[in-house]
Amino acid sequence: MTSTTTTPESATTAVALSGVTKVYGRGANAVLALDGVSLDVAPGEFVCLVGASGCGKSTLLNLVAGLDRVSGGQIGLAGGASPGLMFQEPALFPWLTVEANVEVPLKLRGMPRAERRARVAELLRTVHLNDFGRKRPHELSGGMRQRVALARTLALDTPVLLMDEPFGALDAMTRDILHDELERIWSERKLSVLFVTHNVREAARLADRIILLSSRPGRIIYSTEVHIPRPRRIDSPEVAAIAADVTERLRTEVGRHGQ
Amino acid sequence: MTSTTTTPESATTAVALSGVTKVYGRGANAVLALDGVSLDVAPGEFVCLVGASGCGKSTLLNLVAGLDRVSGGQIGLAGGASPGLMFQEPALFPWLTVEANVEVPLKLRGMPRAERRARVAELLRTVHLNDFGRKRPHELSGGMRQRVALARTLALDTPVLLMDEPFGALDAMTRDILHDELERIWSERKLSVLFVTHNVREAARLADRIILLSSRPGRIIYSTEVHIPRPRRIDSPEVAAIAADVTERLRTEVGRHGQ
Amino acid sequence: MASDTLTSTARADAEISGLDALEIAGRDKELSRATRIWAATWPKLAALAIAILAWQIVVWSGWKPPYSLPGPLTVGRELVAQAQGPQLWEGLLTTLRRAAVGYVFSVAVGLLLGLAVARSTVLRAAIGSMITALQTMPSIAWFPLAILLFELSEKAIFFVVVLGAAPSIANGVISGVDYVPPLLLRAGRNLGARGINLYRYVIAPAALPAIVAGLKQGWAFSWRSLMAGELIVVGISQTSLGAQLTYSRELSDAPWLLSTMIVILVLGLVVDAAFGAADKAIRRRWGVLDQAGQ
Amino acid sequence: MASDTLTSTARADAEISGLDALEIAGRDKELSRATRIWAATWPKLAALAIAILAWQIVVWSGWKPPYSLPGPLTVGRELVAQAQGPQLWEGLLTTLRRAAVGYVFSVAVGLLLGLAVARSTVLRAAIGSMITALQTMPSIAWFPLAILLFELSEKAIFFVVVLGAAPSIANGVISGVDYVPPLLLRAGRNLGARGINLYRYVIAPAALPAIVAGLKQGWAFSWRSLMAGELIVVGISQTSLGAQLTYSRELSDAPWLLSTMIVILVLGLVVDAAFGAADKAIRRRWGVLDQAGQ
Amino acid sequence: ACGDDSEGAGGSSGPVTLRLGYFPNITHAPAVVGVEKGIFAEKLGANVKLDPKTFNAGPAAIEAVFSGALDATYIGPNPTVNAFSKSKGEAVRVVSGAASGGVALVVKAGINGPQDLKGKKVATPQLGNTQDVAVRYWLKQQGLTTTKEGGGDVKIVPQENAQTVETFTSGAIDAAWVPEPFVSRLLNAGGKVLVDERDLWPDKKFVITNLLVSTKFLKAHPDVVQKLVDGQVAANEFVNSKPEEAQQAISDAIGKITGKPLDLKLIKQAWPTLEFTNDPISASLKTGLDHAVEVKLTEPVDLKGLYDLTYLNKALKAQGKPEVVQP
Ligand SMILES: Nc1ncnc2c1ncn2[C@@H]1O[C@H](COP(=O)(O)OP(=O)(O)OP(=O)(O)O)[C@@H](O)[C@H]1O
Ligand SMILES: Nc1ncnc2c1ncn2[C@@H]1O[C@H](COP(=O)(O)OP(=O)(O)OP(=O)(O)O)[C@@H](O)[C@H]1O
Ligand SMILES: [Mg+2]
Ligand SMILES: [Mg+2]
Repeated sequence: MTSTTTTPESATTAVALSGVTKVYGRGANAVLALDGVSLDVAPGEFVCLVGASGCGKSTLLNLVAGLDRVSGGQIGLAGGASPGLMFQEPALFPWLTVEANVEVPLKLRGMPRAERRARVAELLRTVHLNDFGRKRPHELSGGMRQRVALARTLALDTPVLLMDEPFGALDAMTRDILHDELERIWSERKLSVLFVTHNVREAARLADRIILLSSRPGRIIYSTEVHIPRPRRIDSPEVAAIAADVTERLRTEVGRHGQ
Repeated sequence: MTSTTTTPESATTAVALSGVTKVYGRGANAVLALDGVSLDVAPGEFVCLVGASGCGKSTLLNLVAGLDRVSGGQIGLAGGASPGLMFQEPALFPWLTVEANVEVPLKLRGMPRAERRARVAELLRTVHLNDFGRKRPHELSGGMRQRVALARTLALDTPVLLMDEPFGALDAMTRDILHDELERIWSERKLSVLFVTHNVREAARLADRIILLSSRPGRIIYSTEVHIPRPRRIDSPEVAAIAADVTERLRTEVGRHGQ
Repeated sequence: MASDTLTSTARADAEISGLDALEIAGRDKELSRATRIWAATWPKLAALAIAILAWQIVVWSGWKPPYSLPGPLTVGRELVAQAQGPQLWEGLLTTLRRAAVGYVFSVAVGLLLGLAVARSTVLRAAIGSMITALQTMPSIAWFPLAILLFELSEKAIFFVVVLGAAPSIANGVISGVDYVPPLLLRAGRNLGARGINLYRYVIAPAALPAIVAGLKQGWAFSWRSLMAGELIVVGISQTSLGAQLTYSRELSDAPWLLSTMIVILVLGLVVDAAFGAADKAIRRRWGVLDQAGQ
Repeated sequence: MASDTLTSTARADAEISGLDALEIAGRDKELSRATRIWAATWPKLAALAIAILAWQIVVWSGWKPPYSLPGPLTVGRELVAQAQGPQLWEGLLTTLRRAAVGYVFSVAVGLLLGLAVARSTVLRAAIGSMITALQTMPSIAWFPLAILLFELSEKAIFFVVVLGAAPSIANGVISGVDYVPPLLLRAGRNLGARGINLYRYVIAPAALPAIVAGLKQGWAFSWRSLMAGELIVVGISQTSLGAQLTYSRELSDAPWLLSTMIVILVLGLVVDAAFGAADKAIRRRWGVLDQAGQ
Repeated sequence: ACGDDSEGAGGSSGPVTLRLGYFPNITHAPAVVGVEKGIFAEKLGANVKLDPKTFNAGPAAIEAVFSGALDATYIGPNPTVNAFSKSKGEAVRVVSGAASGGVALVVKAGINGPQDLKGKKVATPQLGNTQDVAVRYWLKQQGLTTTKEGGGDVKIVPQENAQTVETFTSGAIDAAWVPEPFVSRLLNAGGKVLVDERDLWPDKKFVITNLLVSTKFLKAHPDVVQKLVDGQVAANEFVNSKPEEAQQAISDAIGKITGKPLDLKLIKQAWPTLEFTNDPISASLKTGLDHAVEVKLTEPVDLKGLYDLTYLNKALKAQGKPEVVQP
């Protein structure tokens, strides 16, 4: 029950977590989802979070996004703006068309109509859904919904982006293309990204730094910087090497838990 | 608007699709999701379906499961029992605990209480969620929900299993473990499996046969048998070779569509 | 094995009835417009025919004397006679005007009250349970207060109508807001919707089905309250449906009473059609109506 | 930048009010039981105090003569006097018994009707819209029919109550069934739930929130119909709350009327508490109540 | 246990149930007293079971008679005429009177004559009912116009009696032409009597309550009807000879039904304005109807056959009392 959001230590930190703890439930049923997680994301840094299923990655993103209260520790955000979060589920509004879904954050920012239209069209082009603007979420396939959610999150235009398995439902090709798009946007807009993924190669492909979370309680057990020069290719040997390293660590960790 | 379910040509076919076509919507908005798909799954065969996002894989599974009507063509199922389908979304019942969710198909089969309990416990152990039986779906992480859905589908005990990206939200380690479990159950129970995935390596790891679907309209463009002896390992060079081949074909296909 | 399969197919087809049929309603789409209209109309006509026939048979059986239970023909003639005179139409007009005004007030009050209670924990604890309690208070209990406050004006009627209908609408709103999926709330907040915007962009549309259900119940409450409330000021200068309903009863004029009831039922059907259309539009948007795809 | 952040934090905290506060209600869990009870109670007490005070002030102002608008003290004394005699309790008992029986009937009829209409396309087309129309029919219109069918027995009262409440409950069921998420329906069917089992395992629980909302509205309708219906025949030596309400009004006994209204309101509060508890249990199960964790 | 399932016009064999309706109201004093004091039960004898039902207003009682749920009821002149005319003279017969008088025009202070009513609002219990007709006819005689819609020199505002007290005290109406006990109640609320309706009638008599039986029951069980009328005569005897006891009985009966005894003071106050007579005063009913036709509130109604006073006259004769004229 300590305070939540404070100023990060310095202007060189976009997101600062110090000793963040999160407990769900009470008493005998309490689940310690996160235990003393400290982590700084520098402005413009791309951080990937990897960890076993149920280790607290989504919880962490929710806390940073301010959608949940920490049970202990502090989270600091630079610049005032709250970060944009792409949820693990698409979380689209079923009563709106694809276009309208993507338009919501723009409307909420008070962007004029004409500009909004252009931006929506551009975003839908980015996720390769330009033909589907008039459809409703229930008329889309799983991967299409995920891409709409991506477009909607990108429409937020926040300096900090939190992404929870954004490409989990996509085939390898589409994913590759979106990796390129995301990397382009990230470098153009100088975003700070906190990116959850199960695909270790994807992490190696995108990240400046990969962070490994342990399971119940979630703790940072490993952190490595990725120094492969960009542009990278997901099937390059350097990426594979990093991926192999992280996979090995992950295997040890999961093995330790007897899974 | 032709007939739907008929007898497969011979007893050596568990699932038989012939010229299956599916159109969503009407008039100008009509989407041709599947166009003349013919496919036989032999009893005990493990078939993996791969294809770009939105190419009609989920549609196909829904048709085989009898949850939608075909617009043309025929689907035949051997043995009378309708196949078990694991949906792309977890589709858990939010009002039931994890245990109760898994118990539903057993109850519907009229299994006695004691036996049911034992079976539920066993299934939850299979998906490594034995400690979470009393939780409700909203208290689980995304990957955990997916595993509950898997357990629930396995509880169905049908000879034909349809799985729509069952491991999409799982980390590599948990996924590996579940690959082993699934393979064990498949060979023990002599299941016929139609398995949708985006992970080509996963397909090569599991499949007897990999089938590639093109996008809009969905058509079978490539089919290859995987002759690697089991048990296989996902990081084995043979699996990687098959995966590379399929990826290449997929890339051509997706490229052809300008994505 | 072949026969096995065939059996299963037959079973599956037999099972595709009722709700299941609804679910695969996609194939209806191919049917022509005329066919669909006919499909929606014949059951209504059949129901009407059956109802009238049953009624006529009971009358023919001589179970009750005709002055107690007049036949469809008598009532029909009465209805025609009524329809030719000005009284029915004047009354109808007055009542409809009052219903419209009263309902609009009720909706405004109900929506605001519902939102306020749903939004504020303190308000909910304070007056939340009062809403249902108010709903159960019969209209006549409010008459003295209405007269005290508004004397014999139409305002007194509206007062009774609003007290009758607003709680029901508020309850719809509260129940709708309570069941907004948390994930959508979070999504909305993360997209920058706060305060009123969260309501506008997320909560209101997500709660819409329940709100429409509440509005429908509220209409029934407001109409019933109106029928009672119209007796507060009878004939000050005009007749009304509520007065006609009571008078026909007081005059023991069964054909008149029944024809007035028919008028009320017809109005109810018209209003239901409006609500039905709204509901259908929402369901189509949400993808729960046409459950064929997905 | 530091100040920027602080500003944002302050804003965020200010915004965490109302529904947002509800959403992060998780922290309430750490509060003690006593604190939570107090938090739920004080707003009610405050609301009550404010209401009584306002009432007393209006009375003191001399706006209306005391026989027209008695003060809280007079009404309180009346209530105490009533509570000491047997009549109030006898009437209450009679009415509650009738309410219970009538409501149970209404629920049975309403659920069956709702399910039938929701399930069958033909039935829906035939009588679906009739349900709302029936709902709008005032109770008094049914009195002649009730007497015709059941003479002057309690059955006539139940008839009026059921006709008042069942449509509302049926509407709740229909609206609930209509909005069952298609994905869950499909999941249920794939798991082997057909026909009645699909209702038992999927549709009924999924529609539960809407059904409970309908049951709540139905209670209000049944109670109001009962208050009116109890006048069809007033037992020769048996009093009822409905009779007391009407007679207190006919006798222009304002303190009595008000004390009867208070009794009705208190009953309404009790019933609402029951519904509230049911609703809260459902919301907790569904994970929409404790929206802290998602 | 219905009276109508045993056929035969002669006498009744076997036990018969008589379902008798009345209002717990001062104008129904003979009925209340007759039931409360066991007078009906005594006269009906062991072979007839009395099943009393109370009503709050006329329509339900008539509906019950029409549907065969009630065999006889005490009721006002208005529902009587309605029941007779709507059933084309089939359903009901008046077999006795019960009460007369008890109606007055109560006005606010400051209104001292008919002319003062100009532009004022006058309440009546129901459009076209006895009191409504009376006030319109009276105003017409005073040279004041009224309309059905509430226009004219004097605005007639039909409303429930219960509401009249509310509207009178709140000042929404200026006068009311109502029956007891509302007259007394309005007087207690600061009104005064401008017209006592008795003064407008010959012999100061006009019907306010009479006893109605269903024709079917009358045909099936004339002997029971005779006993009922005997009871009515005896009840009136009791009411007139022991007013104190009758008043107490009414107060208690109302208390049992409504949960609160009626204020004895109010009953005593209203008592002198009423006369409990067995004469149904058929002439007043007829005249009232003529007036209604004259003020264009109803079409003429043929009342021939409404009264069947043979039973009453038999009862009166047996007691040595003067008989009433059969109209
Ligand atoms: N209910 C529906 N109404 C209209 N169109 C639909 C509907 N469901 C699916 N479609 C369309 O059918 C096509 C195939 O969808 P489907 O869900 O089968 O794709 P998929 O192969 O499963 O894709 P993914 O890998 O993204 O899940 C898509 O273009 C989609 O837009
Ligand atoms: N609302 C909640 N109530 C109770 N426990 C919860 C809640 N949400 C999450 N948890 C628990 O917290 C832990 C971490 O969950 P979280 O969703 O953060 O996992 P994750 O790392 O995102 O997993 P995945 O990769 O499967 O999505 C899990 O053990 C889960 O059961
Ligand atoms: Mg997660
Ligand atoms: Mg899919």
